[in-house]
Amino acid sequence: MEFTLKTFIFYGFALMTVASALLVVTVRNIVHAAFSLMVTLFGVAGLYVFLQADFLAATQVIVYVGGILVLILFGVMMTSGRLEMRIHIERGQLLLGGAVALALLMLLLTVIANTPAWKNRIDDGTELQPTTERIGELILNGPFLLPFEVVSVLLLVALIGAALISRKEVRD
Amino acid sequence: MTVSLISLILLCPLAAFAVFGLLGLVNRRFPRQDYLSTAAMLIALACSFLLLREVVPKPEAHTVNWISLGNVTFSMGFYLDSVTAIMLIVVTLVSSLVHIFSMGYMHGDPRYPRFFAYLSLFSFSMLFLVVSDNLLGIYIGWELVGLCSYLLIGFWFEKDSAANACKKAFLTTRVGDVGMFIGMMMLFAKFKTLSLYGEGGIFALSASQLTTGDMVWLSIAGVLIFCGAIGKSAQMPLHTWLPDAMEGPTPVSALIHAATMVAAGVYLTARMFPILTETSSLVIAYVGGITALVAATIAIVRFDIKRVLAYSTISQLGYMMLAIGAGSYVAGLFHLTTHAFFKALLFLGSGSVIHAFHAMHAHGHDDEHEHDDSEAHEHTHDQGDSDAHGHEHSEDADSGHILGSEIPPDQDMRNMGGLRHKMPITFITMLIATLSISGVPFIFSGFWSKDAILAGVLGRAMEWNSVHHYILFIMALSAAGITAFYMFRLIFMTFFGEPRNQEMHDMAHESPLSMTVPLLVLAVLSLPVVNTLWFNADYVEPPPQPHLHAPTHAYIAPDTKTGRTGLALSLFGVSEAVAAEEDAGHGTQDAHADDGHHGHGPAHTIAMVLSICVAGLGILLSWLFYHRRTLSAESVTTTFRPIYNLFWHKYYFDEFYDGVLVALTVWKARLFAQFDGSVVDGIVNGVGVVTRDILAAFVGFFDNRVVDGLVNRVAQVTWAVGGRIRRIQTGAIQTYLFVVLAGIVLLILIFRAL
Amino acid sequence: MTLQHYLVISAILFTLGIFAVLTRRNAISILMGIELILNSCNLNFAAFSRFMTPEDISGQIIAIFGIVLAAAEAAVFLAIILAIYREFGSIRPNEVDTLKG
Amino acid sequence: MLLSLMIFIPLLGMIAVLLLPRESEELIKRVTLIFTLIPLALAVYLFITYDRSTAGTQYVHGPYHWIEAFNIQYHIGIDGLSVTLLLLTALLGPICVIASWRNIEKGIKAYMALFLLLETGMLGFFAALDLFLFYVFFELTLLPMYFLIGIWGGPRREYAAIKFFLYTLFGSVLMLVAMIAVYLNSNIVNGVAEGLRTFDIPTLITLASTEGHALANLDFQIWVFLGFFIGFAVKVPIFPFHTWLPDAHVEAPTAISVILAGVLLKMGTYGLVRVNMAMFPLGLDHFTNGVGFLGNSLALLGFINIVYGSFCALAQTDFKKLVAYSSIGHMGFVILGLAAGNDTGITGAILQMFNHGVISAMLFLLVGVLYDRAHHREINGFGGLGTRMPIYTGITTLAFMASLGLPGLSGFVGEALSLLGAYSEFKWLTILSTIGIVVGAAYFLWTLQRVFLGTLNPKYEDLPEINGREILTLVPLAILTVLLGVWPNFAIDMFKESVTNLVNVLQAI
Repeated sequence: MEFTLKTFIFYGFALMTVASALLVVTVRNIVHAAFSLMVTLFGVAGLYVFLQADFLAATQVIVYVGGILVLILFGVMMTSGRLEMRIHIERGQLLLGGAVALALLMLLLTVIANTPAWKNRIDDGTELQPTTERIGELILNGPFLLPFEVVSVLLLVALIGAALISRKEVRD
Repeated sequence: MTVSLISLILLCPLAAFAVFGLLGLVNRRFPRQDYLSTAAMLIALACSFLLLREVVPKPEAHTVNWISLGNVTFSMGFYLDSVTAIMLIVVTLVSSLVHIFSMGYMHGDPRYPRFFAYLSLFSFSMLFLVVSDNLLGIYIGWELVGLCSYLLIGFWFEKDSAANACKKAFLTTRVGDVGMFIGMMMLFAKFKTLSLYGEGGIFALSASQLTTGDMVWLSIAGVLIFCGAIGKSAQMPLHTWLPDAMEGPTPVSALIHAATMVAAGVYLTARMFPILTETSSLVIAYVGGITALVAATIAIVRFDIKRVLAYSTISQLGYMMLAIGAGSYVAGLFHLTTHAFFKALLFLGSGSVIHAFHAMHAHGHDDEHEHDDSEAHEHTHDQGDSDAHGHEHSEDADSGHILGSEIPPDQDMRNMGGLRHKMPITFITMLIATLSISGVPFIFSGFWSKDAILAGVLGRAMEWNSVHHYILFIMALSAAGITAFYMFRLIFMTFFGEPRNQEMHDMAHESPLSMTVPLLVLAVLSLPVVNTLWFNADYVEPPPQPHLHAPTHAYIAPDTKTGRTGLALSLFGVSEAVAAEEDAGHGTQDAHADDGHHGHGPAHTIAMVLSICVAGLGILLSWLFYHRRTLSAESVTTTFRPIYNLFWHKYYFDEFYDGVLVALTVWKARLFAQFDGSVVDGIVNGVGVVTRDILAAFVGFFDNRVVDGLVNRVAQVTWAVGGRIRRIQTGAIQTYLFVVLAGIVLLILIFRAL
Repeated sequence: MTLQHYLVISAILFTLGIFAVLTRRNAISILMGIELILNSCNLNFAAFSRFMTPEDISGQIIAIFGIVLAAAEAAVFLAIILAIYREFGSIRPNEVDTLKG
Repeated sequence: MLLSLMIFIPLLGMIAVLLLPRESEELIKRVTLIFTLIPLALAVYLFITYDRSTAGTQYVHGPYHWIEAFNIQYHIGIDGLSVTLLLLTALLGPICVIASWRNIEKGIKAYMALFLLLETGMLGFFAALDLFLFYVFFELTLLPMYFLIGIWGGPRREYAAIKFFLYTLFGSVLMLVAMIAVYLNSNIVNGVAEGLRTFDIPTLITLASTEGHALANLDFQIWVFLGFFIGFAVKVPIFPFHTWLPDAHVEAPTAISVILAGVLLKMGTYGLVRVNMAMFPLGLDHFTNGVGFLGNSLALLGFINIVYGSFCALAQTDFKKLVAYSSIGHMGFVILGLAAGNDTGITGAILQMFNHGVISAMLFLLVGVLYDRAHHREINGFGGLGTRMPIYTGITTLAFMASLGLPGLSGFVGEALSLLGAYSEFKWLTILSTIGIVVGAAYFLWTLQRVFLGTLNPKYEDLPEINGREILTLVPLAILTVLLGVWPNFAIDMFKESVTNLVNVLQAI
């Protein structure tokens, strides 16, 4: 494999993603964790660009970073008192969880490595093509119209539900 | 023309009732319901007279399909012959008079409009019954008059006695009706129709299809249909409701329980005349005869003026049944007609008397001058009768008291006496009716009709040489004598002698015009000449009886002719001439007659002489007992104490029914209900419980029978294991998730390894 | 860059997410773990789309749906967290054990 | 199409009601009323335009494939019997809504929604021409009924609701088994399977009388007959499956009692006619004209129902329970008439079904009126109400008289025809059944006396008279009662041809 600038940047993004994800699960300060998550999300967005998915990348940044992360930060601020800012982890749980996670990782890696169809599969080398138009076509005028509408309703319902649940006074 | 006349006759009263019913839904009243109903009745009366001239003597029928099924059709229709026309006259006439009478009698009652509405409904039902040409139609009218009777007996339903009486009346007659319905089912199963007349009617079919082998069946069917008449016409043993029915307002008693509805049974039996066999005829005759005698004996000892009349009605209805059972069709119907008028007159007369006493009560207790009848009734009811009692038979009256047959003081003859000066019109008219019912000869209609029946029965007895009919004749004759006795007892106790209750006597007064006019009209109607206007011997022809076979040695005489000659007598008033004429008529008509018929002419004469004798005897005895008082009722009573008790307790019918039949039914109902609640439902619930607890039950079984300790051990183990396993349920989601994931990893590993 | 590169990154993200979900004692941290898992899935979709069916971009659309779902999920999750916080005064999952047997 | 519209409009109404806010109770009631009035209008239209001269099904919609794998179809249509009962159902719908206007205090929204669902189930049941669809609608009525009794009922509502539910479920499980047996055998001719299996009722009826077809086998018919019979017998209810009825009636709210007596019971007898009699004439024959003890068993059950129900009613002191037991008695006449198998008997039975629906609905409404005022139903606790509530007394008397079979009112015609028809077949049982007529009169008159006659109980001196809304619910029924009593051909015309058809099938055996 040629080690070009592109490859370098790819590895950079990959490293950024994985490392920040690791931070997300390890740092004790929840606010720090949230910011690490932001970095992870940016990393994934970068990887999307490498996958020729410009629209997806943009969505990732806008929705995740702009929406979900802010939501999480709000959640942190509303629930945690000053003392709750730190995350406590019990040792036993840590070990058990780590073991399972590790086992899972090994399993996944084995699968990835051993599936013949996936082995050394490379892309077709096309340059970045704008996908927005095609996606728009598919979603609004194609086979994905119904799922799209369903998902819209779902989102709406979820938001209404969320608003309902989090209201202060609960009716009997 | 005929159809529209009949429709008018039926629809007028119905409309009068409908106005009441529909306005009642919105809690309104027609301002003058009484005028409306009376006018409707008068129109019907006029139409009936028109119809009499229209139809008679040619019978006419008009039918429409009422229910049409695949193979069967139930039709509804009119059948008009002379009998129908006469019945229409009788019903509309009496009904109109009672309407008018009620305007005075019921005045001031809080439910005054309703009373007239009910009367209208009754008139409609009764007329419907009369004109129907098929059994189903008759049954419909039959039940509807029963309903009206129920409503009217219970008109003053605040009184418990009235509430009881109306229920009793409906239920008792319904028992008979069920018999009638079974009879209808039998006929229907055989002939597939319930129409009576015409080609496909029951009469034509029974005449053409039935053989001698069917006679038992036909007799049973006939008797079952007659059961309906037993109920409606208060024959033995279903007569007990009629005396109680006197709880209703007196005009109702006059209209329904004397003149029309109770006579419907006789009418039905007469209608069924063509399918009667000799057995069913005999049953009918015996029921009638026994009823006539028994009811008459009970009437002797009553003190309630209305009850006397009620038992008298039962007795007279028995007479009519006897006539029809003995084949004297025309005589029976003639007696029905005459009885309707004079008995209505008697009841209205007694109503007039009661009204006079009533008013006294209203005055006596409040200062109001309005006569509030229901209020008066409550007063009388509350007051009871013990204080107001006369001196006679007080201990027996007390036993009556215990039995619950309290006599309202305004109806108790022991409070009356000497009223003839106070109420002259009432007295005169009632006297006419009494003379009529007692069979005082020649100028009163009752004599002719009763005489016709007696002659008819005796005639048949002589012709058939039948012991049964001789017995029946003696029964009828004794009943006639007793009737004369107790009717004059009533007159003497009420109108003659000294006032027994001075306070009440002082208050009594003659009734208003609206009440006396109907009395006068009815008095005129109790004269035989008037009756011949519609009851004309020329067109009342008995129908043939194809299934009635005389004993082989006897000759079948159309002894129903006797009835006709009786009428002829009434018309001309010359008995010998007509007797001769009748004899001659027989000679020409039945040229082949054998010696049996020679007894017929004599039968008539004998019957007439005997009937005059017994009537005279009855009146004489009555006079001696209750007016001259040369004979003492008390001493006779003491001498014949057991018989007196039997009469006083009405042969213990009520006690038997209440104590045995009603109690048995209620007991059975309780039993069934308990069975339903405990056994049937118990089984159901049991199954439910068993199914639910099947494991527990199984364990229990194991526990008891197998090894107690082992089971306990099992339980302990289960408990312990449960306690352990319970801990797995930490409630922490993460633990669950952990287990799930670990499980997934393990599973994948295992299956990959394989 | 082969498909396996992306898959490995995705697998790591997934495992880290699982780890967070299993071990963290704070509901919001768990939410973050879940977000990681969802991201790894989306990444997988995009990668497979690119490598297995280059002409078709359905995988990307599914990934977009995934993002929407994640957003919805996050909203509901946080709402629930707020409700629980009000009810129990804590958002530590091991203190919320009403289901405990 | 019209028929489908009629069936599913209440369902639409249910959705509409569910979308309305729970606070706007008046609006909910009005919407429900409208959505029950539309089916009524359609039912009246169907009733008028129905072609009375043929026996065939009309207004057929379908068949459309529904569950293709099992050849289950959406197939509906009506014959004379169905259209009569549809009219009854559609009529009772708005009446019950009006009757519930003030009495339902909690959860009016859920109540009305469930009621509309129930109406869809009932209407669909009477129109279904596919056995599976038939079953689905049958079960569809069960669930709302369970909740309607269990939530809005009296003090022992849970017990009654569960009892009702389990009982009916027990019956319908047997019915399901029988149904599946029919389905599995529906393509077997002379022991060889050919063609598709089917649930289609008209097809099955034809097959069941085809020589050599598995469905035409006597033993098979007997067993399947029994399966269906028990299913329907629970619903009718026929002794000894009747004990759910008094409990359910006593606990259910007024309107639900009305539906229960007016329509649900008819579902049982309708099923008997539609499935047991039309589809398994051989099986029926075995239980009506057969030999030995079982030979008359259907008529015997009818007789037991009549006499047993009447006597039980006589012993009741709870007004509503009395009416419930009287229902058992009156349904006995239906069974007796059906068992007769001739046109008089069957016509009488069907007429009695309709009449009983109308009359018992009136009776339960009347009991409800009294209960709303006095808050108890103990017959002996009243007395003399006739002076206080004359209109109420009048209407009650009318209903009682109709129920005890007074001629001129509808109850008589059905009873009389049933008995007349039955007498030709079962002499003694019919004669004994007439005991029911007397006892029927006895308990109604006794009740009338205890509640309305006599002196007024001072406790009820201020009892308000029946109000306009209540009269509104009763008047249509009263009119029908009188109309059918005077002119029964009005209804008989509708199903005359269907009955003739059925009788021909039965007598061909």
